[in-house]
Amino acid sequence: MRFAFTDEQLELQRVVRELLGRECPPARVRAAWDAAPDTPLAVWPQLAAMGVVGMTAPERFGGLGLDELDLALVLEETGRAALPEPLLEHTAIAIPLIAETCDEVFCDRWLGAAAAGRAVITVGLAGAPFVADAGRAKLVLLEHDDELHAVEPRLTTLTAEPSIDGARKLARVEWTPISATRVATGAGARAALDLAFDRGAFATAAQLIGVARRLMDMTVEYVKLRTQFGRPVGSFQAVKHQLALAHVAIELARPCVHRAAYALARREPDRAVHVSMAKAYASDAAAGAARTALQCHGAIGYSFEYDLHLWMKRAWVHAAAYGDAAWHRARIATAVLDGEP
Amino acid sequence: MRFAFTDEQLELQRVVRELLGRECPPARVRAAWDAAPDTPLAVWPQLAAMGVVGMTAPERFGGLGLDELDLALVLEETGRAALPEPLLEHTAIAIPLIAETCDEVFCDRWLGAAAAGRAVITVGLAGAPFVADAGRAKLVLLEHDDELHAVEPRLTTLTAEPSIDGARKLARVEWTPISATRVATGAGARAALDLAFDRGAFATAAQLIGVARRLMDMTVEYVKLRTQFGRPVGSFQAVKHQLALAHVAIELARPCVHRAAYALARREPDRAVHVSMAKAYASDAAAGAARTALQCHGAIGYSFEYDLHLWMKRAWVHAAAYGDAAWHRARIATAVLDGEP
Amino acid sequence: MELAFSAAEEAFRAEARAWLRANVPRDLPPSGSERGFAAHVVWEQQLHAAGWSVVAWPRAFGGRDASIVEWLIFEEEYYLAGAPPRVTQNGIFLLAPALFEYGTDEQRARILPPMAAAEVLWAQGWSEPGAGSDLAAISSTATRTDGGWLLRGQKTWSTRASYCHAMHGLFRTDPSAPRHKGLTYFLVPLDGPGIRVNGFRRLDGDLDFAEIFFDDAFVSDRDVLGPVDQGWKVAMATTGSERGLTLRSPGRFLAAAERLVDLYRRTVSFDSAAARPRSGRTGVADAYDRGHRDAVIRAWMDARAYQLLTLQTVTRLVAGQTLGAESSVSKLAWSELDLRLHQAALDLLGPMAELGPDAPSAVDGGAWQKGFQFALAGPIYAGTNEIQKNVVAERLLGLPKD
Amino acid sequence: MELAFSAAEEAFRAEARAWLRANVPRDLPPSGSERGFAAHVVWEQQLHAAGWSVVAWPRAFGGRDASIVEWLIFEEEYYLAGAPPRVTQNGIFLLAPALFEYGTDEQRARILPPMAAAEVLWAQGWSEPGAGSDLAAISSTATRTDGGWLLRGQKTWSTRASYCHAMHGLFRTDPSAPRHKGLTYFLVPLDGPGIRVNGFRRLDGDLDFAEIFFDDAFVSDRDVLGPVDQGWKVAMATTGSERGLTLRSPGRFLAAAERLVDLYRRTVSFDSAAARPRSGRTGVADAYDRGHRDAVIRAWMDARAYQLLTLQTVTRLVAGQTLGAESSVSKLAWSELDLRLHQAALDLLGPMAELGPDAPSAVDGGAWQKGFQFALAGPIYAGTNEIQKNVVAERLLGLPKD
Repeated sequence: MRFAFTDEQLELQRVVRELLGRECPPARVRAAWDAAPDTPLAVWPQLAAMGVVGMTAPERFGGLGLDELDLALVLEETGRAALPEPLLEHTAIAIPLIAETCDEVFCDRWLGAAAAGRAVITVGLAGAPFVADAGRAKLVLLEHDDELHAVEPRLTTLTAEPSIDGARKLARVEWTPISATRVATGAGARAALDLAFDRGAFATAAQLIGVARRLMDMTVEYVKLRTQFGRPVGSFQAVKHQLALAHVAIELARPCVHRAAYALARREPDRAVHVSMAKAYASDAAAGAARTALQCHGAIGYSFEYDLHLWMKRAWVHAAAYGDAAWHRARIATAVLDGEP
Repeated sequence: MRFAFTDEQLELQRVVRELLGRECPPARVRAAWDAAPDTPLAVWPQLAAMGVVGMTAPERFGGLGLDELDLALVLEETGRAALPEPLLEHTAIAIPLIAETCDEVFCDRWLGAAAAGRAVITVGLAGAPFVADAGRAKLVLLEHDDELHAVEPRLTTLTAEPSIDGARKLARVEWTPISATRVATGAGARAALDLAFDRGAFATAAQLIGVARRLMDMTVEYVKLRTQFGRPVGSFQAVKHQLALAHVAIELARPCVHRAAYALARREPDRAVHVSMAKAYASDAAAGAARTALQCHGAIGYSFEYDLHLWMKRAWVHAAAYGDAAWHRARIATAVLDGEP
Repeated sequence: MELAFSAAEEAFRAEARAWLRANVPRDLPPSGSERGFAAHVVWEQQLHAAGWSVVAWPRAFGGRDASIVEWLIFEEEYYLAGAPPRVTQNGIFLLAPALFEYGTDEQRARILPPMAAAEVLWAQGWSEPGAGSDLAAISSTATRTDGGWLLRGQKTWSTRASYCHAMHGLFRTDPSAPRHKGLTYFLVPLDGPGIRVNGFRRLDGDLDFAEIFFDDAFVSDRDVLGPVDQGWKVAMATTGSERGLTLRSPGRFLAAAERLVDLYRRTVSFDSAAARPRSGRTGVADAYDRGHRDAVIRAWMDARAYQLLTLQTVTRLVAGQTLGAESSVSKLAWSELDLRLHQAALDLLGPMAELGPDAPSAVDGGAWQKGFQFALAGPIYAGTNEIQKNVVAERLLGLPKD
Repeated sequence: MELAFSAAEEAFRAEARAWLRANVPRDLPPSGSERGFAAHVVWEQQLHAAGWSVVAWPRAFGGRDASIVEWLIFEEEYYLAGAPPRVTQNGIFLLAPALFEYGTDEQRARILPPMAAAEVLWAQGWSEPGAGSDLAAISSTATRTDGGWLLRGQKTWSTRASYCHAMHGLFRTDPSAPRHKGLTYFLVPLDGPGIRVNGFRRLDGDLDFAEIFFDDAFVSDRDVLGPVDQGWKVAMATTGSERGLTLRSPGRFLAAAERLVDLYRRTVSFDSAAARPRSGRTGVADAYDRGHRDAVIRAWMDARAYQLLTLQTVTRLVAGQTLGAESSVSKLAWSELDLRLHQAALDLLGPMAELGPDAPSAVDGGAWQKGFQFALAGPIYAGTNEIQKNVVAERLLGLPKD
């Protein structure tokens, strides 16, 4: 029993954190808010060069053949940086979904370009009404009646659906499923799509941990400096206790996310329960951290010019994406209370 | 629009409060814990002499012909005193149930004795597995298949079922419904029993307000006196804010209880929603006050010798009686969300 | 106890309802832009022309002498008709009560009618970069000069000040006095020399805040409200009002709760397949919906309970009592319920909740998300909820000061 | 990362499970009475005889040199088998860690074996009437005398002290030193002259607390633990342990969560008609049950999440790191989850919840109500949760002291 990451995994986290600290400051996130949905990605080429974009691709396609345990801390860092680029859909979901589901011809055509970061691939699973970053994708993986379709942009009509998180470029995708777009069917497709959903929920949870920690860091710094009534507001018990509870929630959520990474990497049969634990706790911890962060900041946190809202809005939208906390609790209840596997 | 009690109602409250302050100190409540279930009631004769025990009975039976608006503040005071006597079942439920449902012969036989306090009458409605104070009752009103039965002790077998609130003498009542015990049937009985349940829920809510306020009073006094770290613990924000929130919850619950009293007294068609509002908020406010009171007291509140637990346990058992907060919210949801009357 | 309204009150309600249902504009743009604000001003001028702008004021100032109960009725009908929050509120709800209590006859006659008519728009100028929760830390100053005062310093978080003509707020007139002393309440035109108003955006992107810089801006003696150096007392008349009854009638929350119930009915019936995550089992969706159900009914109940609390308070006010620290109970209640109510709506909307107002698929034009972000300000402004809890603990429960 | 247990660990689990399932007594009375306590001591002596009393201790003292992971496994199996909380815990979990760190070889050899064997029972003596959260306010004194010390003063809230042979606790040896200095840690036999132990009842009526009065009670020099005037440091070794990992392994909560799931399954199937309030509509009962469902699954999840937090901590400890203020995170987590878990059970039981252990109809012998009342102590003892939040804020987040 050793519930910790390897030195290699921690080193990769460190390197990614350094890169994002340098290349993805808040100004970059704000620039993404103002950019059109098809603007080329800014940090992406460097993440690709580092191997991160293709890390989940098999090595024969130029990837690193890594799994969710290797991804977990990387995703936490992208959350911490509020990275406005589709690592979640592309690296955490699409690449493994293609590698495990599609035929050799298809993999040959797409995985090398995806691993190298040349072709962005995004995903629209059933239940998600909009697709993130469809406007800059070379390929959109879409679920339809338990089938997996891979659709090129020329076969889709996109309607922008602006999110309150301006860095998140959502679109409604209209398309017609045809045999040429169908890449997987039957029980295999169904299982692969279930796994893709769980990967999405896990990856979102991992990012939420980073988002929540950044919200806490910003707030702790602020309340140490801000004085009222002649003392730092961080010295008031009312502020301390709110922040302490938010911290406890994050500390409890984080091991759940790591446990979900393990369950996915090891293909454990009760994977869904572990993923739902991760998403439920991470969603609540991040939404709670957002509420606490704003309340402890007071008015300044409520201004658009101050950076806090960039992370608050990311916390809100990701808390709702891939199933919110209540949905995941209901899924666990079905498994545990009704005794179904 | 005048949402306030009359001077007469406030005066009755004052008089009852005075009586209970004198005759029902914590030592009296503790004595009731130690007493057998058939011990004669101690404060009852004085409450009867004052007219309180019979206040809901028609005047021709020696009562005062008063309604729930007159009862509300009296019940709050019995909660404040943790009165260990069955005013709730006897005065708030049984007397009006008999007066409105039973024939003249039956009323003649029982209501005068009940109003004078000579015969205690208690109630067991469907859904309540145990009956309070059956051991000292001369008559038990029991619900069976939408019928109302009035059963004398000789026709029942009682098994004591001790509650954690030792002043509450619960019993399982075994009996056989026979035509001689049946006092009401049909739609009239059904409506009367529904009303009886709502009266029970309202009366419990009203008592809970008094229980919650007493818990707050004891706690506020304690945290003003108790010092730690060289200052009163009541000067710490963590203590202040817990108590402030408990106070807000009580302040919101109290008008709901008064609104329910009005709905019952005026026989409003949406009575059930108002009663459920009262019971839901009062249950949560009292349970919350109990939690806050104990936490702000620290260890001393956890000791049996200190009086706090007498009120905490009353708060817990009454929060669960006649439908807990979640059950009443679900009833309101059925009425409001599903559009049923 | 009598909870029915009088025939006169019911007639008042019927008249208000009829007028509002016929006249409340549909699809007003948000007020946080030059264009949007102008449209809101037009609406409030129309409201005034019909006599509904300040119903509880004397007729002489543009009101209709309505009782406080009638005012509550008006507020209920106003929001039930779907009318928007008042852009004049920092004048009519904040400054006006202080004017009624501390103003001179000349000030009332000069200031109130154009305020009621939405011809002169008023912003509030209290907070400063260093004075938020700790309002008494105000450091902007007013120095005596011929016939008036010269203002120096900075105000911030002044809602709508970019679009307003005047500001009311506190300045330090006696720097040697203790913190709460030596402050004076001024009524300041915003178009004079030495004043710069710099708008900035709030959380939802609307340009709704401003900071205001004073560089020897002149304000005349006739625009001092109340006694010099007694501004704190004047301000407390305003906060008693801001935090309490006048600004936060239950009407807005009752209306929002009804819309939430409507949203619940729409979402449980409409495309639950499209707007919910995948599930192989019906049981999941079912249990999930039940959770929503409880959150929705809690919000509905909270709005009703807050209404009852307010009606009891109003009864006391009508009987001649005054509103004291109880207003902090109200503030804690409405600010928390508003947030829970909007959170329940967002939870119902699931993945649709994140859409902004410009998204073609946004449910109800994105109003729930906007309402949620607005509600988040509730526990912060008008005295943070931490301050309010201190007030409840110290002034209502009698706990010792920190 | 490797979450599977080794073959040796699995073998350890199998052995522990087999022995516990065969030997855990059914229907032990509550330990809060003379008779009940004696029965618990017999059980723990049996546990010791089989080598399961203190698995993580060296064999020389009665343990089996188990690793910390094996200790966690043992705790899981112990509670899953339905075994009761340890009446020896204030010795084996609180005093022993301090003895291992600060004791002399002589003290360890003399004290640990009979402690492990449940032959000498230890109570804790920290709190005083004036020293609760503010533990450094201790005013009981120890004064130098020939070969030892004379104790004067009063301790209180000493759990099980009425039934114990000895007490460990802090006394002031240098009244002139600052608050945290000048305290010394003593090991005190409770049967000597000058000591009076006065038992009193806790919330649930069990006689489980005691106050202890010292009137020039003698304690010998060999019963001083750690250096004179350095008792605070010794005590912190104990609290790090009391508040953290050793006392609160996840085993108890995991077992309680499984029992809660079982209770849920029993209550949704069994006599829902009898144990629920009247309702004319199925919809009400249905929505109500769904609310229970969410509370039950939250409790189950909380226990699992706490287990994961603990496993990460254990991995760090095995890697040689020490447990610092993180133990306050654990304490906040387990104390709150224990309370929510038992509240969920009482909500499931509805009107059956209030039955005491003597009621013939009490579900599971009234264990849920008793567990709830026990859980209420969690946020109070071993450092109130208010103190723990201060620790998290100040020592983990770096916020300034009050």
